[in-house]
Amino acid sequence: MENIPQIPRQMEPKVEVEGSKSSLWGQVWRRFIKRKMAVVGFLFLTMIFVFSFIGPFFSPYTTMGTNPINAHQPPSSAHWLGTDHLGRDVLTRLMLAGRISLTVGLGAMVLSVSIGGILGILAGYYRGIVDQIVMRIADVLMTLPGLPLLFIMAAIMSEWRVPAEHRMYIVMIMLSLIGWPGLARLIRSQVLSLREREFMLATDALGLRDRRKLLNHLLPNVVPILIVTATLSVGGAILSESVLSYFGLGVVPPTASWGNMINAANSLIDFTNRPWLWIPPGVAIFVTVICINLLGDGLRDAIDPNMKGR
Amino acid sequence: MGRYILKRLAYLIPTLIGASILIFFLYSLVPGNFIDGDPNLTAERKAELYALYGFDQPTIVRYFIWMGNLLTGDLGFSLQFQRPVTEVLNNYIWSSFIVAFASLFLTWAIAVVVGVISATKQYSLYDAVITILVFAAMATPSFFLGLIVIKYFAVDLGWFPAGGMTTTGADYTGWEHVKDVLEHMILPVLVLTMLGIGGLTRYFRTNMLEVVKQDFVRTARAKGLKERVVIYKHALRNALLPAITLFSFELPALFSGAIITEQIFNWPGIGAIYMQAFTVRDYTLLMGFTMFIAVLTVISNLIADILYGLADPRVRVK
Amino acid sequence: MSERASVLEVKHLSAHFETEQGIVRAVDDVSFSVKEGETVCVVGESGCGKSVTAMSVMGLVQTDVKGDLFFKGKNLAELSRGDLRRVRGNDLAMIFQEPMSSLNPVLTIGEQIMEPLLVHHPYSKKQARHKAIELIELVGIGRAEQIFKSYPHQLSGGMLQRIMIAIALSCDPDMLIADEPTTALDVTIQAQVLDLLRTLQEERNMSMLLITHDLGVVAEVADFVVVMYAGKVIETGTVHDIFASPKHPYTKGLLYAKPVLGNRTKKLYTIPGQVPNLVDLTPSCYFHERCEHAMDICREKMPTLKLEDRQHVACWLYEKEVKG
Amino acid sequence: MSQSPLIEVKNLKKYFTQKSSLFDRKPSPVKAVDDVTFTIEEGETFGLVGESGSGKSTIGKSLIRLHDISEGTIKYRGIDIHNKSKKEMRSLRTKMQFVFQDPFSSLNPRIRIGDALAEPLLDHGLVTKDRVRDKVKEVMEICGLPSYHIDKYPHEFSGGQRQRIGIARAMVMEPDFIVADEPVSALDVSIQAQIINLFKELQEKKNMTYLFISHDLSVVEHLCNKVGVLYLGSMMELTTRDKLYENPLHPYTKALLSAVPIPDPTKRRERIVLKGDIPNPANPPKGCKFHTRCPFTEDICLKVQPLFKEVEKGHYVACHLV
Repeated sequence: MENIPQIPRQMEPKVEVEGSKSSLWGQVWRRFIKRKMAVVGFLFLTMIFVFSFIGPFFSPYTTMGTNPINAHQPPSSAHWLGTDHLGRDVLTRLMLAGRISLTVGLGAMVLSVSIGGILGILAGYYRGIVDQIVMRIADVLMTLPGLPLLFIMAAIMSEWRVPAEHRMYIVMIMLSLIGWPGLARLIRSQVLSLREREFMLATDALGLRDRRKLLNHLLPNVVPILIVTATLSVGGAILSESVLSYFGLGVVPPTASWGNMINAANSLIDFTNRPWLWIPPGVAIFVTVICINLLGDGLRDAIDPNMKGR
Repeated sequence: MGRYILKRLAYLIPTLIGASILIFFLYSLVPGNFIDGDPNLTAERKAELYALYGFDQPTIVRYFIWMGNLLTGDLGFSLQFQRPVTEVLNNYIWSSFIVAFASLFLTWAIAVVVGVISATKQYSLYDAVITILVFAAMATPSFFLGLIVIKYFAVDLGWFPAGGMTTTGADYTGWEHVKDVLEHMILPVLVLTMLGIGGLTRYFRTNMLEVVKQDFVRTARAKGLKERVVIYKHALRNALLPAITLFSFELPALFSGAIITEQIFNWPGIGAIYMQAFTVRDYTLLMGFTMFIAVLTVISNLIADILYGLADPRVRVK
Repeated sequence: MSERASVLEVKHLSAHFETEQGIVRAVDDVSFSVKEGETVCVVGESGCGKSVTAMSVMGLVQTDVKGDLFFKGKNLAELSRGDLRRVRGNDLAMIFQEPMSSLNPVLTIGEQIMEPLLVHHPYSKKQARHKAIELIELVGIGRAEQIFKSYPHQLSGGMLQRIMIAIALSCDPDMLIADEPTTALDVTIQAQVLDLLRTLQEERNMSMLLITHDLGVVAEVADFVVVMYAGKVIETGTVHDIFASPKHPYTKGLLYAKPVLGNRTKKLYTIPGQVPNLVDLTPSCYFHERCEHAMDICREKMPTLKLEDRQHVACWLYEKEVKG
Repeated sequence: MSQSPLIEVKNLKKYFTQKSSLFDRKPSPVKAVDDVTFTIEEGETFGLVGESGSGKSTIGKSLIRLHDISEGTIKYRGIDIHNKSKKEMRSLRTKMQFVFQDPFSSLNPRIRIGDALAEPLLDHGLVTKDRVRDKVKEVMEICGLPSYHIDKYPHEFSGGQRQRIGIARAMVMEPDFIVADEPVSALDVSIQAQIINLFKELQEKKNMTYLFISHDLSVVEHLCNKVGVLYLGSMMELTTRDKLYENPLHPYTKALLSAVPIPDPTKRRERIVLKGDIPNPANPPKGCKFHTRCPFTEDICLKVQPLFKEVEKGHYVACHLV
């Protein structure tokens, strides 16, 4: 040990100066771009949104204008997707229906994620009685079979004589009442595991107030999971809305939704000879939900690479 | 062990009571009533029937009567069928059961094989195709899939009957009858399987990918075992372990009937009966059935824990 | 040390991994050899490539590995998957750092010990069972019958590592690779396991490749030492030479950074800065940023292992043309 | 000597009860900390040494009330911190802090380090908003972190740098007592040396008092001036650093010291290799807990738990034979 200089020259570590790229969401975006399937999903989804929300302005046909003379026309240059039993242009109705289905999907998501998220965070953070109550309610709600519960709510709400165009808000409420327990349970388990992480123990050691612990420390770590769960739940909500509307319990005519458009398949002739009436809305749902799932999956990998594929 | 199960059973009681309260009061809020629905009943006749079935009692009292009967196993009397609910259930549940059981078996068999293989062949073309199919299966609206299947396989190609359980009019017996039912089952089972296969395949694939990364799989390879043994003995056994709880959650689905698919294929299962009962507001049948499913769900949760405990030595052996 | 045949010769071993940030050269042109009955320690800090080197020898790395691995005459790098499998767990065995997670939680201990026996030898189940019980006793665990039937979660870390050793020694291998075998163990248990490894090695004249970051363990167990930094070998020599007269500044730094029982210093010698990022490293001596002897040549050209007295060192301080 | 010691721990006990699971009857509580008593003077570095299951981490966390205790008292400057209300405790928090072991999970990945360091100051109202950024830069420089890193996220730092951030966070409110729970065990040797030197510098500059928890006896020898040796929740030996390392009395301490591998091949000495494994903390051995592994066990050790007595001046041992 003889020739070791005792006081080493204190070397200045290499300076890596890449400030901008360091922002978290910049990183997420860079990882997201690499997931081709998710990007494709995202592009298709924007196309569907444009098709539904902006499409109708370009369509020559008025929305509600019925003229029975040219009813049941097969797809032609005038009506790309033919006309229905009231002579309305199916393509335009498909666009309008898209608006409703997408809005219901998003609305139901926002409601169920906010109810489920808030209750989940409170249950996970405060534990004790809060946790017991929330979880007990969630358990009871989850023991009941989903669909029957939807039928019951639809029947109860039908009595409120809600005008057709407001029916979709009812459907949103119904879907969120079914959706929130699952989300609450998921968020709660996430918060419980976060709470054990050392950086949360550090906030206890620092004596920070609850408000700051929740908002500055817990929430930013729950947000990524919320975003992914929210995205994926939109798909689920759209599917459920279409089931309800198909059975005449969700959005009811004359308001169009992809679900109740497929209802046209109930008459035997339309079912066999006029597939252009009920197949396009079904395909629209299918494509939209696939894109949402691809987007959600891509988001999950981009936001938190080591999050288990729930 | 017994003590634990008793504790868990006691733990379930409040959930079940909560469910029963929720079910009873939700149904009581539903507008309309079986008796009012029948146009050719005179006013007094209706009043008589109200008294007979106790509808004139306040809701709370009716709840306790219903609960009382429930505890003795009597689910009440179906107005529509004029028979005890249990009898109606027993009559229709089994036709739902055979379809649900067949599709459950198919879904799980395919999902395990496909999921595990696509996990071992990650980033291969096979895996990519499977992932897309999984996404597709998870994005299909159930009733639409039914319609499409009927349109092409039954109507256009005419390979299979479009609906119902037996060919109308032909009263086959014995083996002929079974063959006839089987033929009618094909399309509904196909639809139910396609609906369930997506999520389950992804579940097994993710589980397998998780396990293959573990240290003990590397140890198995270091022992010089064949890759096949490493994957299908060491990794698979650990990947399937959590699936046991998932399998027990399928229990209620076996009996609750697939309301939508049965409706589309007008398959005379309990699901279709539920829908029908709903339209005529036969509350006793509706409540009886919903409570039955709630009880099944709660029991299946318990079975899931116990099965997992038996399967996983880390829980079974202290 | 009489000139004994070398059991393992690693020649220009390289393992590169494609990552999102670029190609990580985890192991870059590493060469060393292990003689019969000798313990070679590969030492270095985390990220220096010592574990990847060990895993590459065993063929357990999921990326393409270049270079030759002569083990008892056969080049493992060229063996077919089947032949390599017949060597693994038989003539060449390995134990790992985390005993708690290295055993299958749902299979009994006995079953996991018998596996290599049944795969590599024509043992009947009964014979394998008997041999397994013998092995459990060999590694110093009492109540072997009961342990045979128990599950990994019922045993402590120390006992599980002994079971791993039992499994590794089941087919009487010529060489044992131990990847940080005692890092996860408490110090008193570590002493037991190191003792066990040394006695078993002497009894069976088995050569051992031990991977560690703890210089105390190296001094305790090693005959020959290979020091690695950022994927490259920077110094090799016998354990006495390396500890008595370390040549490479990094080796010196490592030796004097660790507080040693019994000789207290006021302030620990520290190697400033941290390990460079292994992605897109320009040809240079990778230690030049942290080395106080760094010269210009160190920043431009990569030094190669040169013989200096009885040790090999890769450092421009010792290159002939620079010193002259 | 100030009148009362900075930290006074008397008969500290902490029992964890496990939930009854599917198959075990009545799970016995785990005695993580079983009647431990010691004091820490101002400016002292108290070393707490022990293997896994010894309860050293639990004691560390109890000292700053990161969790509650089952029995006993913990006093900070005479104040019994475990029967203070949450509000009163909050103000005490500024006086004592904690450094965690794992640099990767002790920092919130979603918050820039500048904000993470400023937050406690703002939340306790110690510094006004406009001056907080300079105070943060100052504490970063003291801890060897160039202040231009202030707006970066934790994932942009190496393990060693993150540990410096953890220390800066503990220092920012200028406490006078820090519990460091194995702060260097997760780091490589060269980085470990940097952090150990930092701890020493901070102590000299700020007259800090440390509880330094570690399983590495050579690091403890370097840093601490008083050392307690724990085994299965009980204190085996407690004395000054010099006495412990030069004249260990308890067989367990002797075995621990002899088990540490010395990085010098010429010193390959005969060592005391303890037999058996560390017992399960859920049901520790009767009498002296160490008797199952002690080479000098006598029958008294099997029956009676030895008293923790002062065998020599300032040298406490819990062993019948000493």
